[in-house]
Order: sequence, then C-alpha cells, then structure tokens
Amino acid sequence: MPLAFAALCPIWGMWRRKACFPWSLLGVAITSFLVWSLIGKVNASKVVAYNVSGWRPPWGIQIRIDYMGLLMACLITGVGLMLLIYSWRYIVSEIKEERIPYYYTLYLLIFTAMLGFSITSDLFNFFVFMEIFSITSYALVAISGERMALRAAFKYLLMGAISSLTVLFAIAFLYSATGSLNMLDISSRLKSTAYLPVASVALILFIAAFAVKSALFPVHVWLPDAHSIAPSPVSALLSALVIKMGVLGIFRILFTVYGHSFSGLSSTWNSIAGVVAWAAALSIILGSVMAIIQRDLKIMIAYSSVSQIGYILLGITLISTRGMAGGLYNIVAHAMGKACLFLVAGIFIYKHGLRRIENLRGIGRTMPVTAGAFALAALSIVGVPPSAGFVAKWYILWGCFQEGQYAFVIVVLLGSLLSAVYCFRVVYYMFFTGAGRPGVGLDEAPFTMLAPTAILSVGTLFFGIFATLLLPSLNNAARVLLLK
Amino acid sequence: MRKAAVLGALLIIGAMLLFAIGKMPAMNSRNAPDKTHVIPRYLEKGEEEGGAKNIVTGVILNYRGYDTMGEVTVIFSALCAVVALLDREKRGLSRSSPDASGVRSSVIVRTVVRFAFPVIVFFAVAYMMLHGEGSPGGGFQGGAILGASVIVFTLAFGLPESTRRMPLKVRIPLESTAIVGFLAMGIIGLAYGVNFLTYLLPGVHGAMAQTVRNLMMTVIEVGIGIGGGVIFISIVFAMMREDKYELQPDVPQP
Amino acid sequence: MNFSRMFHNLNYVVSALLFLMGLYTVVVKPNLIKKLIGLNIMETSVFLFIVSIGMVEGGEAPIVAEGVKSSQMVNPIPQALILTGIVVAVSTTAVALSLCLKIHERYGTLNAAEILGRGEP
Amino acid sequence: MSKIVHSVLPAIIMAVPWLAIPGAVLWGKKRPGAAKAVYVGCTAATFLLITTMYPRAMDGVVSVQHLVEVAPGINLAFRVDTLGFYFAILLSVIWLLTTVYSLGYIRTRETRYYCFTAINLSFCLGVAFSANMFTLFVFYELMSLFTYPLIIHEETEIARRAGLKYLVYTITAGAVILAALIMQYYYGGTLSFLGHGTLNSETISKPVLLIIFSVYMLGFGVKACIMPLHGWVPDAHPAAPSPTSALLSGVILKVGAFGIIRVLFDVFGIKLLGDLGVALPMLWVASFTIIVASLFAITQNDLKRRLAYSSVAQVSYIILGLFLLSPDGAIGGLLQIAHHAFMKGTLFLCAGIIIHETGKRDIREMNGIGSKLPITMLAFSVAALGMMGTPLTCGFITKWELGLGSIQAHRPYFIAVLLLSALLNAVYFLPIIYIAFFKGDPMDKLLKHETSRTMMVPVIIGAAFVVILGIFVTVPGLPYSLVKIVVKALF
Repeated sequence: MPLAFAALCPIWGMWRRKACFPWSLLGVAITSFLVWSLIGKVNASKVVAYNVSGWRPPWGIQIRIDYMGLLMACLITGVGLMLLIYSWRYIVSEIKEERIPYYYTLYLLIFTAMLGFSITSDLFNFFVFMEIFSITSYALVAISGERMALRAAFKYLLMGAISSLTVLFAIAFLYSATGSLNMLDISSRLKSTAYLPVASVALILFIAAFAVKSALFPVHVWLPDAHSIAPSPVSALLSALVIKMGVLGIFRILFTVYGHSFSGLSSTWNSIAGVVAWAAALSIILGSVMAIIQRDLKIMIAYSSVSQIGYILLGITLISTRGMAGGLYNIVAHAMGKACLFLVAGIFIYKHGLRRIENLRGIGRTMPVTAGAFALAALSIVGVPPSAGFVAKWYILWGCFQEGQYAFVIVVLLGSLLSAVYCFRVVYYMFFTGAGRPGVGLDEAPFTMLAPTAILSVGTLFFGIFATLLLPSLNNAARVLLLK
Repeated sequence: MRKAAVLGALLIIGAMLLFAIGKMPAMNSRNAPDKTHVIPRYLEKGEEEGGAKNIVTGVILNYRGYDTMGEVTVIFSALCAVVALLDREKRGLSRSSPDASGVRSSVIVRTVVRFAFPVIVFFAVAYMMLHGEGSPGGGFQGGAILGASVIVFTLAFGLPESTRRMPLKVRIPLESTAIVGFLAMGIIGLAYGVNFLTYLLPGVHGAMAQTVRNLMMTVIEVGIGIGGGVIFISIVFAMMREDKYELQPDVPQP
Repeated sequence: MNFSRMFHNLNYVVSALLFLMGLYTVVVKPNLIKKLIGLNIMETSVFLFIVSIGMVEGGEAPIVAEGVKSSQMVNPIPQALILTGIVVAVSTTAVALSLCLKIHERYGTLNAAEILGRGEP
Repeated sequence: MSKIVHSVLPAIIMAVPWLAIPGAVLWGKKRPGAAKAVYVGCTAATFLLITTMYPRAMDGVVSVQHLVEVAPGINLAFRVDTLGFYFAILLSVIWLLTTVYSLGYIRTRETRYYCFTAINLSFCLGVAFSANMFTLFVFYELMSLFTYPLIIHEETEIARRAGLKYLVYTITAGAVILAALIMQYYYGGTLSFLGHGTLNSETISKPVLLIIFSVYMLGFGVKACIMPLHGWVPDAHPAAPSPTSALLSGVILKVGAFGIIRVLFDVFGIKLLGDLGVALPMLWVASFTIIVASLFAITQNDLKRRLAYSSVAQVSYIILGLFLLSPDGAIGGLLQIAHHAFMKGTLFLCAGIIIHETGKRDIREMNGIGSKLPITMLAFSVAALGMMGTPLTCGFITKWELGLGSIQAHRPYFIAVLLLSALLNAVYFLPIIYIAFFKGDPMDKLLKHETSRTMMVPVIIGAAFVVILGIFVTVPGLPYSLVKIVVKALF
C-alpha cells in the first residue's frame, strides 16, 4: 500500500524547485517507474487501496487503483515521459525563454493532477485534481502568448470553468442525498437512498459537465482552437491525455458511482448512456467531416480527436463487455497515435514552420522517419490492421453486435472511412507528391524529438499485434463493471 | 434570438434544478443523510482524533488532508499559470519611476496603513494561523489576510516600495512553504511507518502524541498561511506590473 | 412539484437561481470581465448551496467548547469543502484575469465580439 | 483428414522479401546493380523456399504455425494447405517473372518500387498462408494499401486519379469485409479455416447467413472485380507501370478471388451454400460480368484498358467455376487462377514492351508493329490465342473443365456463356494480331530491334507456360495436379 502513495510522493516534491528539464525528467521518470512497479500488484489483487491520513473511508480519503486507474496512470506516465523528452528541444522555439521554467512546472503539475485524478476514489478529491489540471491546461494553451492562443485559452477557460462548477454542483447534490463523498460509499448508499430524483439530476449534471471536458459533440467547440494553437507537445498532452480525463470522469460516474443496474435509477441511467452513445456517434461522424475540410494540419488532428473520443465513449456506453473493452483499448490507441501525430506536426513547425497540409509536399523524402511515424500513427487512427486502433474498433464493432445496435456498426465503419480520407490526404502529400528536391539529403529533427515520436508510433503497432497484453484485463474489468 | 435561445436553455436547466431541489432533504433537518452518515463520528470524536477543537480544521487537515494538499497545489498552479502568462518581474529593482500612476496616496492613508499593517500581520499570524485549531480561522484565512495586508501596503506605497520590502528572492522560497510543509509532515509519518499525512508517530502515546500532532498540524497551518499569503501577493504583483506595462501603450487603443 | 418543500429549501432555490443568472451572464455578456463576474456569481451560488446543506436548526459552529453538544453543531464537511472551493475559485479567477490582461494588451479590447472579429492576424 | 505438422517455414518465407528493402534503400542510389541483385535474389529465394513445401502439399499435409494471439480468440496464424501452396507458388512465379522484367522497365524511383513490390509479395504470401479469416484480412488490407504506391508510380495526373479511385474502392471494401468478419466471428464463434465450413445453419438463422455472405461478396468482390464493383480496374491497370499491371491482373485480382474461395470453402462450406441457394445468383452475376466486360473491352482502343476489361471478364471465370459447386467446375475455376495469371501476365508484359519501345498505347496506331517487335508480338499472339480458348493452350483446358463442370452441376446453359465469351475474346484480340502482323504500311521497317534481354526473357517464359500448361496438363507439379488434390479434399 505505501507504494500507492510513493507513486505520488516524489512528484509533489519535484515541482517546487526551479523546474528545469533534467529535474522534471527525473521526477517523471521516478514516478513512471513507481507506477509501472504497481502493475504486478494490481494484477495480483485487482485493487490497490491506500488510505491517506490513515482514515478508512468514508471518513478519510482513499486512493484506489483499479484496472481503469492503473491503465490511465500507465498511459499518463508513458506518454507523459515521451512528451517531456520531446519538449526539451521543441519548447525553446515557441516559448519565451523566461517562461520555460514555468512551462516545466505546469507540465509537472498537470502530470501530477492527472495521475491523482485517475487514482483517487473520493469525489471531492476528484474535483480538486480536476481543477489542477484544468487550470494548468488553460495556462499551457496560452503560454506562447500569441493572440490566437489567448483567445482559445479564454474560451477553453470559460467552458472548462462552467463545467467544473457543474461538477461541483452535482457533487453537492449527491452529498446532500447520501452524506458521503467516497465513490464506493456513495454507490452503496445510493442503492437505498430516498432521494433518487436528486441523484438522477446530479447524474445528468455530471455527464453534461464531463462531456464538456471530453469534448463530446455539441460541446466540443473549445477543442479545435485550444488544441491546435497550443505548442505541439501541449497539444499532444491535451489530446492524448487531458480529454481522456473527461472520459474517465464519465466512466467513473457512470460505473463506479452510479453503477450499471440500480433498481431505482436504471431507466435514467440507461437513457443517459443512450444519449451519450448517440452524441458519441455524432462526434465520430462530424469530427471526421470537419477534419476532412481543414487545411491546417493541427486543426485537422484536433478535429480527429473529437471523432476518436466519440469512439471511446461509444464503446464505453454500449454497455456490452466487448464494446467497453474496445472503448478502453481505444484510449490507449488514441493516446499514442494522437500524441504521435501532434508531435509530427510539431516537428514540421519546428523545422520548416509548416502548418498547412498542402505545403507538406514531398516532405516524406527529406524527413522519412518523421513522415513514416505519421503514416504509422495515422494507420492506427484509421484502424487498419494490425494496429492498436484496429483492435479497438474490432471490439467496439463486436460490442455493437452484442447489443444489436446495427446503426452504430454503420457509424463506426463510416467513421473509419472518413478518417481514412483525412489521414490519407496528408500521407499522400507527404510521400507521393512533389518531385524530390535535388541535392536535398536527409533533414531530420533532433534526436530528442525524433525518438519519442518514433517510439509512440511503433507503440501503436506493438499494441496492435500484442493486444493480448492488455485485452484480457480489460475484458475482465468490463465484465466486473457490467455485471455489478 | 440568441438571447432567447439561451434563456430557453436556462429555463430547462432551471426546471431540472428546481425539480431536484424540490425533492431534496429539507434544509436544517437533523435527519438528512449528510447529518447522519459520516458526521457524527467527526463531531463526537473530532477533537480526540482530528487533533483540533475546531472540527473544520480537523476535517481540513486531518480527515481530508489530502484534499487540502490538492488545494494548496491548485493555488500554486494558479501562481505558476499567472506568472507564466504575465512574465514575472525581474529580480531586484529595474523601474526608476517610484509610482507609475504618478499619484501618491495621501498622508492620512499612508500613516494609517503604516500603523495598521503590523497589526494586521499580527492578527493573521498569531490569531488566524496559530490559533486556528481552537477557534474560527485557519491557515488559508490567515494567508488571505496576510496577503491583503501587503496588498493594502502596496496600494498605499506603490509597487516598487513593496517589491523592495519583499523582493523576489524572499518570495520564491516562501511560495512553496505550503506544499513543503505538507510534504515534510507527511513524509515524517511515512518514514516512521504510518500512512501519509497521519500525524502520529508510532511509539509515542498519550499526551505526548497529542503534542506531536498539534505541533505537526501547526507547522502545516503556518506553512499554508505564509505560502498562501505570499502566493496571493505574487499574483497581485504580477498583475500590477502588467498594469503598468500596459500604460505605456504599444498597442493602439480602440 | 412540492412548493412548500421548495419554500422551506429557500437557500437552495436562491442558489439555483443565482447559478442560472451567472450562467446567463457568462453566455450572453460580450465583455470578458462581465463574463468573469458571471462565473464568480456561479461559484458563489454553488458555495451557498453547499454551506446550506450543512446547516441544522439552531446549529452552533463546530468548535468543541463548553456547553455545546455535538448534536447541535452544524456539519463541518461542507465548510471544509467550500474553503477548498473558494481557493479553487480564486485561482481560476486569477488565471482568467491575467488572460484578460494579456488579451487587452494584445487586442486592445475586451469585447468578445470584437476579439472574435479580429481573430485572424 | 489431413495430417498436420508445425512449421515455421511460412513465416520465414514471408520474411525473405523484406530483406530486399535494406538493399534497395542503402544501395538504391549508389550501387543500383547491387540493389537489383538483392531484389531479384530475394524474390528468387522466396520462390525456391516455397518449392521446398511441394512434397507436403502433394501429400495433403497441412503446415501450421501460430504467430501471436492478438486478442483472445483472434490469432495471427499460418496454415498452408494445398490450396494455399498452390496460390503461393503461383504468385511467386509470376512475381519472379515481373521482377526480372521490371529491372529493365522501371527507370524512375526504383527504390520505392522495389521496396513496395517486395513488401507486397510478402503480404500476398501472407494471404495465401493465412490460417484464419482474421489473418487473411490483415494481410489483405496491408496488401491493398501497399499496392497504392505501385499504382501511382508514375505520379502523373492520370495515375493519381486512378490511385485515388483505387483507394476509395479498396478502403471501403476493407471496411465492408471487416463488418462481415465481425458478423462471422460473432455468430459463428471462430474464424479459423478447417478445410470445411465453420458456419452452422442450425444455430444461425438463414437471413443472417445470407447477410454475412452478401457482405463478404461485396467486400471481396471489389478486388475480384465482379461487375458492378469493378470500377477501379480499368483505370488502375493502364495507369500503373506494366510490370505492376501484370501483377495486378495476374495476382492481386486473384487475391480477391482467393478471398472468395476461402469464404466459399472454409467459411460457409459447399453444402451450406448449396442449401442457401446463393450459388445461382452468383453464377448469373459472374456470367453478366463475363459478357458485359468483354463487350466493354471491344470498345476500348487503349491496349492496356482493353486488357484490363479482359481481366475483369476472366476473373469472373473463377467465380463462375467455383459457384457451379461441382468438382469439375471447381477444378476449372481454380485452374483459371493460374492459367489466367500466365496469359494475362504475358499480355501485360508484352504491352509494356510495346509502350516502352514505341511509346504507343492506342491499338489503331500499331500497324505493322509485329515486324518491329516480332518476338514480343509472337508471345502476345500465343497468349491471346490462349485467352480465346484455342486448343493446345491452357485457356482451352480451363474452358473445357468449366464446361464439364456446368454439365455436372446440371446447368449446361452456362456453356453458352463460355462460348459467347470465347467469341468476344476473339473479337477483341484478333484485330490486334491482325493489325500487328498483316496490316500494311509497316512502320520503321528498318528499325527492327527487340528490347533488352531482361524484359524479353520473362515474356518468352510466360508464353511458353501458356503452351506447356495447355499440352502437358497432367504432369505432376503443374497446376492441374495440385488443383486435383484440392478438389478431391473438398468434394
């Protein structure tokens, strides 16, 4: 159990100093190592719990690492480490020098907050961590000080703050109905509560609020601005991890707090899950369509996130074991693939200042590794076998069949066709147009930028072929959650 | 049109909220779930377990200490965010003009502030922070008052004067005292083999244990107070600096 | 809807109305500062709501003292929560205000419509 | 049942073509000779390695190799039965011919061409070796995607258009196959090939089976260019460089047909298909394709477009033969895979030589070309005669078996389709031969010269095969013997 805390402990210590690169790298690396050392423990005992301050829940706050939390934590540490290494050389080019220490500080804070968010089992603690990563991400979006960045950050801040307050409001409702803040305790008390209407309104508020955070279709408007204008490692961080926190929020509320089959709430629950599923389906289609019509590479990638989040939420809200496993798997696939895409976009900006897709003509010849990484990650986003994205889609489709939701089958397939269109367009410009400029040899990015990009893209392939590493656990987790 | 749409949406949300409120437990009721579930233990054993007469303090620092740690992190993040956006003032004094607004506050204001300032600080530190465990108050409240005192001072005497009195190299270490305090106390417990943020040392019992706990909690309270206060001050300084920067218009005003 | 219950729960109703007012302000007002004020109204309404939850009839402050029985004390948890909540609100406001400062410096205006209009450099 | 042995050979064979990539990338610019040597060497090595599996295939032994479990119940695995071997050996031969040919033909962007051709060989072999529908789908999709760079090799506007069309068709088809795959797995519970159908008509309702079947046909039909889905073929073939056209026509279209074969034999099984009553509609669709595509071919004046439409028609012979659901029909259909590959491969390679040497693509401009390129045009004529079904060529054997099959299936009226098709073939091939040899005003009589030897040899070998397969039909080791074993196991 102390390990669970130890996972957090060093980070707290890290960021108070002047956070220069090696220091934060050390912090993130130690944390990552500790988190990974937990994997075996969680596998052995399903859940690792740790009572902060030594009080048992519901009196104290409990840290509770279940499969979902562990998955997110591993993802955060893994991808976070890569992005940090990438930042080292990149960030110098987009941020004023005196702000760089604050960049690293904010980076560590957001990293910490996401970790805390994924492993806490206390609702209010959940809110506090959510606020930390929200505030830091507003700042990270605006950190370059560009006009557009400020505007995007403000928009993001307004929507984010409203959603945070809604979460707080919902927590208050739940607290008044149950008198507890611990998720599991609330869950057990909700079963016998006399205040079901209050709880169901709270559920609606929760879902609406987290839908904003995860950029679900009608409330995704902040995402394309914020994700495309931020410095590239930040875009990658936001797209790969921060919006997943919204997904995690929806997941926690739907499953950990409210549970699948409450007698009194099941109709509300089901209709809300249905609404989320349809919103997710719309996200898939509209996100892809919007991505297709973009000319700016980063905005395109950002819209692609909207559609990919749709896949994840669709999978989760299908209420079938396979679909949920697929949704969870897409979290992994999308985190790695999308981080890689943004990093590649960052490399283009860093080396050539290129943002527009048409300007990437023939870049595959001078930067084969970068462009190759993009192609590989794009294949995963599209869902071509054998990539991680394919496994995810396979399971989501399977879930659709399990539940007899044939409309969603079409949505998923159509979505992957549309994503093929926008991904392929970029690959086409990179590799198959523009005669090789004579005399131009290889012109790659620095190693510290190239390596994380390449690792992430190979990761998408690795998790496509060796999906058995994760899938049985995910299937188990899904089964446990749905049979409850 | 737009307003109408917004109003319509608000009406729906409002109806939903009112519906929920209509079904909520009656206010002031002693039988509402929140008064019967977790609370009795806090209220009955709060002093003994939580280590503070003021049970709110006990809850904040002890039962829900982890939250509070998150909370100091939030405000630290805010500081980082603000200075990352606004560019922190440079070390030392670079500005020649004593008061950019060109208007000095009146003698009365300055005299009053000069007298009131130490009193406010004393109130903040001695009463709010150190005494927080037994009466209304606590670290954050003390920190807020502390910050306010310096802000008042700044308003009266100008930013350069304040930054001279509280230079950056003093503030930077102080800003992190809150978190450091928490961490240090937490790790002490951890090192002795109990859970993080447990203010008890194994092998120490009875009155001695109470003393140890009170000591540790006081350290945290003061840490939060000073840290929080200084963070407020730094945020305000950063913003004021920016204000002045803006008065030299390099951007055409509309 | 049970109006007498609602009247009894007047604090809740008021906080819900404040919440909506704040939301309206945030969405409709063009001025960024006014939007922030709306946000703060929302925040305050939620705090009012949470503190009201903890209230009991004839309650005392939850401080252990002579002559105060534990059953008479109000619920301390909401108070602890809003303490945190206030800090969070302050932090958000601080960040938002500094964003406003930068926006004003860069765009020369705080009017949302104008800022959107000048989006493209 | 057949014996089963474990063997890593398929995996090794698949790995061999990849060895060409470092050679091509490292030496592509500086030492083109070395790059070419590595490239051809790898292809030849692949071919030789496949031949070592011949004894097993003849004994009906199945080699199995499990690679990796992607997800519970879903494996990447290899399983080489006689059918897989037949397909693999065929495609490696065709590949070897076009590889040698391409050394002389491809003059630009060699590195990319070599790399992607080699990778495609590997993926095609993967399709042939796959042990279950999932593996087949994975390699099928990869092959489809990696064919794209070959099609747009020239990077002209036409090639890009064709490439785009190809991609749209093929990716959509991929999604459709995926849907079918999921349905099969969800309803049938397994994706493995066991030598007989795995879908069970007792547990799965008939409409569901019908849906699965038609979705599969829609998906694979794009690659196998069944008529309404053939749209990409006439654009892609002319746009691609000729060795690629030969590959497309000779192998890659067959991969689609191979998918259909697997669906037919290993997913549904002959009996179940017979019960479902889908054979007859498929026969009509195939017949329709044969006739209409031949008519289209007549109207084309671009040589390669005409050949492409001819391919559309000829691939449907395979479908026709298979869905007769009779042993002789199946023999005919499976033989057609090999026979058409040699015939059409030769034709496209000849067309490549014509384009390469004279720059002419329009048939009407080819007056007297036979006197300029006598050997090429001779080979062309042999292959064309084969297409018409002239006796002593392999085309005749196919048509003969198909005819037997339709009688066996009590559907003799499909013989009429075959005859009509032969007639149409004659209508669109004979004029070319006529124009080439007998139409007066031979151009550039003095400049009688053939092309380089690397391009000549594959063409001659191909033409020789057309005749050999037509005469020495039953020699062991040639397609007929292999097909016989396959069909015997099935019926």
